[in-house]
Amino acid sequence: MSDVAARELRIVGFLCNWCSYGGADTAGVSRFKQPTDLRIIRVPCSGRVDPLFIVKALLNGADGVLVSGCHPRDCHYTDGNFYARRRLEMLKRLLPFLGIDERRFHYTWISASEGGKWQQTVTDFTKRVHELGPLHAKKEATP
Amino acid sequence: MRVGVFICHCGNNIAGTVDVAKVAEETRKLPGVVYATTYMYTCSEPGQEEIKKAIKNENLDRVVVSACSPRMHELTFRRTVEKAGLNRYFFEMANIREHVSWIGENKELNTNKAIEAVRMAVEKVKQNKPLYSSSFKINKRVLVIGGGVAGMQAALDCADGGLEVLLVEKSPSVGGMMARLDKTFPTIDCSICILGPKMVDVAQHDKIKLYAYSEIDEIKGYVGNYQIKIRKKATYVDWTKCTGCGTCMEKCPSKNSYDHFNFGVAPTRAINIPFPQAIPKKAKIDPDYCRQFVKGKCGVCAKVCPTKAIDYEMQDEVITEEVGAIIVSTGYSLIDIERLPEYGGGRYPDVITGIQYERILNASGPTSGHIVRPSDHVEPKTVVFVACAGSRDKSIGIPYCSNFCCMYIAKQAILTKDHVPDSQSYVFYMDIRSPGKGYDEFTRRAQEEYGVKYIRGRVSRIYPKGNKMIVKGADTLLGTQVEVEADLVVLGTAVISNSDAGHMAEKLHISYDTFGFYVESHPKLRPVETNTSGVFLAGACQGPKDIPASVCQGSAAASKVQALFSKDMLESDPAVAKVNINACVGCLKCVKTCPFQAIKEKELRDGRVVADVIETVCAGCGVCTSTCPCGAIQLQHFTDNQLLAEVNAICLT
Amino acid sequence: MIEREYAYYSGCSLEGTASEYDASMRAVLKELDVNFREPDDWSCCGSTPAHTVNHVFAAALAARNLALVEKIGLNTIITPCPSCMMAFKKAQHGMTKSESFKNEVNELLDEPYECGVESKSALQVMYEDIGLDAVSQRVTHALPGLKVAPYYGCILNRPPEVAKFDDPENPISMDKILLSAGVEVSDFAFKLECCGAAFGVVKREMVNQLTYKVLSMALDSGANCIAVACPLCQQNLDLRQGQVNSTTGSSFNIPILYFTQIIGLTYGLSPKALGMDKLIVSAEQIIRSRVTVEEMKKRTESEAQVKAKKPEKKTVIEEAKPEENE
Amino acid sequence: MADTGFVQKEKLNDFLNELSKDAVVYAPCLEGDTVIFKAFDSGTTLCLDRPANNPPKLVVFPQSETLFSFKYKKDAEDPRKMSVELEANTDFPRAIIFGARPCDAKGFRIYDSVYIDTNTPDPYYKGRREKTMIATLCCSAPSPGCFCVAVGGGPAHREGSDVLITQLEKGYFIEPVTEKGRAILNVPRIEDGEQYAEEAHKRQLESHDLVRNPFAEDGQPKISRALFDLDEFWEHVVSKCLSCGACTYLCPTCYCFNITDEQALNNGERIRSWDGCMFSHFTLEGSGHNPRPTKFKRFKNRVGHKFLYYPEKYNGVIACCGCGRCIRHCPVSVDISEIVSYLRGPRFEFTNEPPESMGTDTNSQEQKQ
Amino acid sequence: MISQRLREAIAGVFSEVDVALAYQQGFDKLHATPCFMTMPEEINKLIWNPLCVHNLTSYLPSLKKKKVAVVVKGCDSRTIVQFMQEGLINRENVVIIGIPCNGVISVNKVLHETNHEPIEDITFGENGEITVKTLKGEKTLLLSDVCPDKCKTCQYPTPIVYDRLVGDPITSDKSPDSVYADIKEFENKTLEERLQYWEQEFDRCIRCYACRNACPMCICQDSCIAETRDPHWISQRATLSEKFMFHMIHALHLAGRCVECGECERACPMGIPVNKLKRKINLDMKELFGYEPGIDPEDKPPLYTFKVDEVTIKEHKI
Repeated sequence: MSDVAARELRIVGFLCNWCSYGGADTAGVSRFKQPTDLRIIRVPCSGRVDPLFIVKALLNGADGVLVSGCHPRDCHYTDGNFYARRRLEMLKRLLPFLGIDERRFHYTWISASEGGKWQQTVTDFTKRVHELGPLHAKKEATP
Repeated sequence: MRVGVFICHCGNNIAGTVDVAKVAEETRKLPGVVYATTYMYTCSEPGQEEIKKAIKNENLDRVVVSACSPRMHELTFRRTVEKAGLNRYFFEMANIREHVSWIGENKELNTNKAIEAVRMAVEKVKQNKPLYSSSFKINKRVLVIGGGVAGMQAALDCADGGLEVLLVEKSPSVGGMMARLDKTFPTIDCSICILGPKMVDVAQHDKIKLYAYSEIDEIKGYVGNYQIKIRKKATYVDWTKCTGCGTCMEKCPSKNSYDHFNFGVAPTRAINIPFPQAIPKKAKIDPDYCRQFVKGKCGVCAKVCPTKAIDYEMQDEVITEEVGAIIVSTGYSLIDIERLPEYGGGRYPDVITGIQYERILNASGPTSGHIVRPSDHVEPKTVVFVACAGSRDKSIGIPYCSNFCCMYIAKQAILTKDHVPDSQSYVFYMDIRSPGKGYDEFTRRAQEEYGVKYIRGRVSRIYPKGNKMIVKGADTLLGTQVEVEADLVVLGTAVISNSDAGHMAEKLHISYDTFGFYVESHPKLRPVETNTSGVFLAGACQGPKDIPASVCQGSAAASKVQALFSKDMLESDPAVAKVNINACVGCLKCVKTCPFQAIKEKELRDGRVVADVIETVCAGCGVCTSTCPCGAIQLQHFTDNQLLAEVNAICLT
Repeated sequence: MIEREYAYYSGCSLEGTASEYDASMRAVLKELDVNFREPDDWSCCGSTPAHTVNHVFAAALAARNLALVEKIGLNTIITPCPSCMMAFKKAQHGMTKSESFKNEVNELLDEPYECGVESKSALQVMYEDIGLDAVSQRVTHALPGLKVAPYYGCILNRPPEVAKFDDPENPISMDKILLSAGVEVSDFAFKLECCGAAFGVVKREMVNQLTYKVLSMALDSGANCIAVACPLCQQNLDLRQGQVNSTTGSSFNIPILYFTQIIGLTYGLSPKALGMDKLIVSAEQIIRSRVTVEEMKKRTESEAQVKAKKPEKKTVIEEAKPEENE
Repeated sequence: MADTGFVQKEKLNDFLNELSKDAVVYAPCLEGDTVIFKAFDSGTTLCLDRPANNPPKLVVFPQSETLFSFKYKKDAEDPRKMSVELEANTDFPRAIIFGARPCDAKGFRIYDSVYIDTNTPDPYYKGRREKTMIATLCCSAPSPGCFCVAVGGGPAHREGSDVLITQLEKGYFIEPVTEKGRAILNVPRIEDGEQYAEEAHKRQLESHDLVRNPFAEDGQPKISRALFDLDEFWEHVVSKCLSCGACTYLCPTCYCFNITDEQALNNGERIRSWDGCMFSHFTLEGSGHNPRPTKFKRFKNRVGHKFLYYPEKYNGVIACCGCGRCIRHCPVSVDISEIVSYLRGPRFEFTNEPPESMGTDTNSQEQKQ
Repeated sequence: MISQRLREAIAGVFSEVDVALAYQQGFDKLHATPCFMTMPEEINKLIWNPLCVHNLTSYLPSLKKKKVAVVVKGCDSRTIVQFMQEGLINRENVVIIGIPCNGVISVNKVLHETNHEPIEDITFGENGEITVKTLKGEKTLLLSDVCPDKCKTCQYPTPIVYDRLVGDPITSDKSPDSVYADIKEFENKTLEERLQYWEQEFDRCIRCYACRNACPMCICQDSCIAETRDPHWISQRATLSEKFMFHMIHALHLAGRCVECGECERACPMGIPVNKLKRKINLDMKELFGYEPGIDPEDKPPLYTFKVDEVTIKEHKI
């Protein structure tokens, strides 16, 4: 990690192509300033997000994971986010059982027009992850 | 692997807050990257040439462009690399504009974020596989849902272009809202006179198959190959026999049926033809009112029908049709007056809606065009129009403008004066919105030539006093309260989406906004397309619009269908799910969760059962991939390994 | 009947100018077997002055009383005065919606309020909890000739997101309650019009105009009495009726009764117990017209017989004229 | 210097702490109700009263180890040029296995033949093995399933051990077996063991006869090739096998491994990790073909390797030390000794019927391979 | 005697099936072991006692094309119901011989009680008392003390689904609230304690996959993504994070499907509480969707379905 990056924490974002990735684009087009910690992975649908990706990220170095999809009923694929909602809620409840603060994982629904909501979500979530601090201070280093 | 990376300055858009040279420098250190450069405008013609040249000179087999959002230019660059001989899926984009340079203020942090974004893209592109589209035949028939003016225009344009059209209309006649209007603004043309010929054209066009009084039960399939189930609702009249003579309607003893066409301005018969110009001009029984259905005996219509067309036992009929594209033109509804209690909420007969007033004004309407008020059938002398009755009102959840009320209120005020020369009209309005051609002049004419009194302010309450309606409101220009004693009050009620708009959207797999209006692909540049390819929008189902705008969209949607059908074959998106039959254990959880029924079970020669994807049906959502426990079904281009490569690029550093 | 127990908050008006509202309210609730207790040491609800100055302070005044209710182990409070009720509902709304607002308010209180009390107007309790059936079961008397304009006033149901009861533009709860007590009501368009509120002191002219409108609309609607649920409305319409007459040249003589007084009359309660003697515009005629339900039945039966005998005479006079307004 | 030593019971922890000073001491420790070999430190609870759930093979043959790490370096001037740097470490710290059982120690001898006594010794194994001293504790009682005496071992067998420890009433009698083992006598806290020698030797013999011997009739197991090569035999005896790796991973003699490369960006490692012949992936070929597609074939290999192939190659030495872990910890109690005992004769004597009559086809009888 | 009646029951259906799954004596007195019977004379080997712990239904999916008779306890029967929900077996190909069960034995608990001495003999009394004979003598234990934890809160002692029932149905006398009491108690620990707990437990894992292979609902088996390179979820490194990840894969793939037979935990040679995570998820599934795996054949596993309006899932605020 470079020196600059030391100020940042690792936040992984999974965004559905149709709504939330567009929402993040909208925020960009509107020049809505945001913290820079988040790294975005584009997926076709929040239903594509296997909860294992989130676990994998959190176990392997991420300090926070954000998943965002289309609003319920608005899924480009009709049902994808309905599946996502159940699976992500299951994970959200499981994380604290494992000893991982569930606040490190957030899932939400943001449409392509909601640039403002995206900005707010990124800002608030980044702030929260910073409040929680790094997750991996004591973890073994995996090359 | 030989990856080439092109980092775009985007003028100053990126280079202003990201050190692009540094990004290129760091990118060169990545294994697999043999070439990394920056360019002022990568999407420009010379920028694309640069990529092609580098592919050739450096023998690149993978390309990453780090620039704007892939939603913007992914397709552009895919074509570029394809022209240079690479498979278009050997390409990835790193979004360092919308997601980096435009949202972060610190150049150092932005640069670092951009470097990582490129690293993720490089790691992903190394996992990419070449994917090949397969082509499939298109069924060149088009389904138009909704026979209002937009749908008819679309149907006629498609049919004139030689396409076979199925027009499905849920009410007994085509024509929609426009057929109910008396005159149209700003020309005061007779609405049915200009629409009638179109309706006749629809009926007579040999390429148009009209399903009136029918609804869509189910839509399956994908662009080019849809299977549609159409429910022909029971009319209890055999339309092949019915001549539209109207004898049944004359003799029907049930005289208090609700008249849907006239919005209940006056009752109609239980068996009726909705209006004289109806297409098809056929009778239909309303079983909620028909004595044969309610009381079990009557049979008058059956007795009087000269062609013996009455069939009380008729059942709904479901027909399956196949089409290649769908135009949705399902129109709009109006807010129920009960949601406006301050205006009486429907308790006062002399407070009516604009569309009801249209029917009163209309020569073929229940009052034969004589303006009388519903309570006592007396000609009103003072008529008050209330604009924005529900529109632009957050408190009832309708923050938007209904688009055409200002104009039709002006028109109705003018017509009122025409019909009742000694009348006086008042219009309570918030703003006059008349941005069309000749529109503003029209509203001025209402005020200046017809003496309509425009009062800028909202109405707080309407209540009866004696045989008058008192309209109480504010005049914000004078800063006072005003009370007008009216004989008749006309509400410019808000335009809302149809109550079943959501269900229809779900059948079509298209999205709709909070208000139930369908969402177009792009508000500026793709106004009639939806995000579901093969489904197009026309008319007010996409948002309130007036007749010319609806007609424009109808034609536009038709031209989109023509363009789509100009080819005989369509290319499928190869980014669909694929099953590794060696890994598949045949649990078929993917079959259960696929939103598109695109996965079937298949028995292999050795008797093993595995999942099998119907490539053309698969829409590429990836629900199956996250469902499959053994990673056997992988959404191409978004495989587990591709996403893991990105996760690892972020985490394992 | 309902088993639950309510808290009862009379508030300052009901201890003073509106003591007949308090008396009739308690009497009617007793008839309806409603158990209620008053918290000790209740204080000002905050009313109008407080929230014009400071929302936290206003909520704290309300919350203090609500906390007292919480302390005596109750979760619903009957607040006859709409002003008090709104003060409570607003505090409740603000404190449940925002944790930080709640903390700010509780900072000012000795005993924190945990937001466990719902305030209801007497109308709401009768309409939602007791039920119209129960209201009508107790009726022993009829009030022939009485036609009431139900007057709700401005704040009983508004703003809707705070009040969460009845329609903000066309409320019907009082109509329904009076109807179920066998009382005829008129279709009154000014159910919600402003009575002039507290401006009676500083802008007497304006208030006279407003009350004039309300009174005349009541007459127009065919009513000969107005039912109210707010001490301030009652005051403006009743106390100022003479003033209106003298400034506008009108001659109103419309009794302004609390709806509980009317219900009390139908329950056969004594006019004294209902504080009828406290009204400025006399309700004597209404009281005198009162008959038992049995008596009323006989009357209608005999009328029907008369009608049956001489049908030709009675046919047109369907719209029974309202009682004289003296 | 004395030839034997003795450590008082209450001084054992101190003794181990002394040992830990210049070597990593692996000892059976209690975690919950499980005894596992792990690095001993003050926080661990020693447990010597029963064999550990896992054998100490991980000390010399870790579950996974980095063979070497590699690093890609790009030319600063020309991104097309890339070099790779390799780095391997075969310098291992000194280790002591304390409290191995005689069967465990014998297991290392099986390894040694494969990894050391060949033309191309394995530097990782050899490096660790040479740095490791094995101090074995004699068994005072058998554990469920064990049968060391049937495969040439015993509760006080010395083969493979550097030191033999016998638990007595008051403490531990310590006997060096090899030259390497003599060093233990120099460790502080150890006293002269001579006075305990007699008692210890007596004790060592006591439990020998308590150990079951499934092959008792003629001692050493013999395998009938005829039956061994009969598919139906395997289908019958191992239908219940779940095909998991508990038996191989807990086996002190199973030495199979897998090699994988793991790379993230410029850095990577070549990793050697345990593998087991009970897994289908073990023999899965790149083409997708699997020569041992069923659990029956895989089980046959496991038995064959231990009792046939290995002995054929290494002077008749059976690659099973009889520790019984594969039986004890098998989720469905598959008993390898029972199966081997069936294999003695040319016919399957388990039932009265000849095995041919079972007549089931391979694919369908198959489950959970 | 139940054993005898069981033998008769199996003999009664033997001609209809290709194979019958039951229990026989294992390598010592303390162990029973599954037996696959294809010949009538094998029926005599069959035993029934509290040592018959194994969930024999685990074998069913792999025998999908055969007619199978299988002996099931109450807990095992839930597996069959779950198989039916997920379409993993042909119900008509399975003859279910149900046995109402008062609880089985945890071999580990018995060994713990007897200091891991080899067991010479074990006998079972009428009222749940167990007499264990070792070299060092005899000891009497109570079934309730040495049963697996699942038996202590068992809600379904009588099989939910069966074709023949051997023995009289038993109703559970255990409080339904007790089922997840341990999970709720664990949740009282601090986050740090929980993380530490799992790190210590998972660190022992040797990735032998006994838990996975013993699990009746782990349908992937040889296709398990813990061993594949495509997809490459985890490496073969024996690091804590990889072991942790393996157990997460296991738990999440069982999410809302685990029938809590406890085979994973019983199979683990390293004593890792493998079932705990799955039971935690089950508790959540019950709270969120009112779903309990393996109870109703018509139900759908909650993560393979959805409701458009999920009243129980509240939107999360940051």
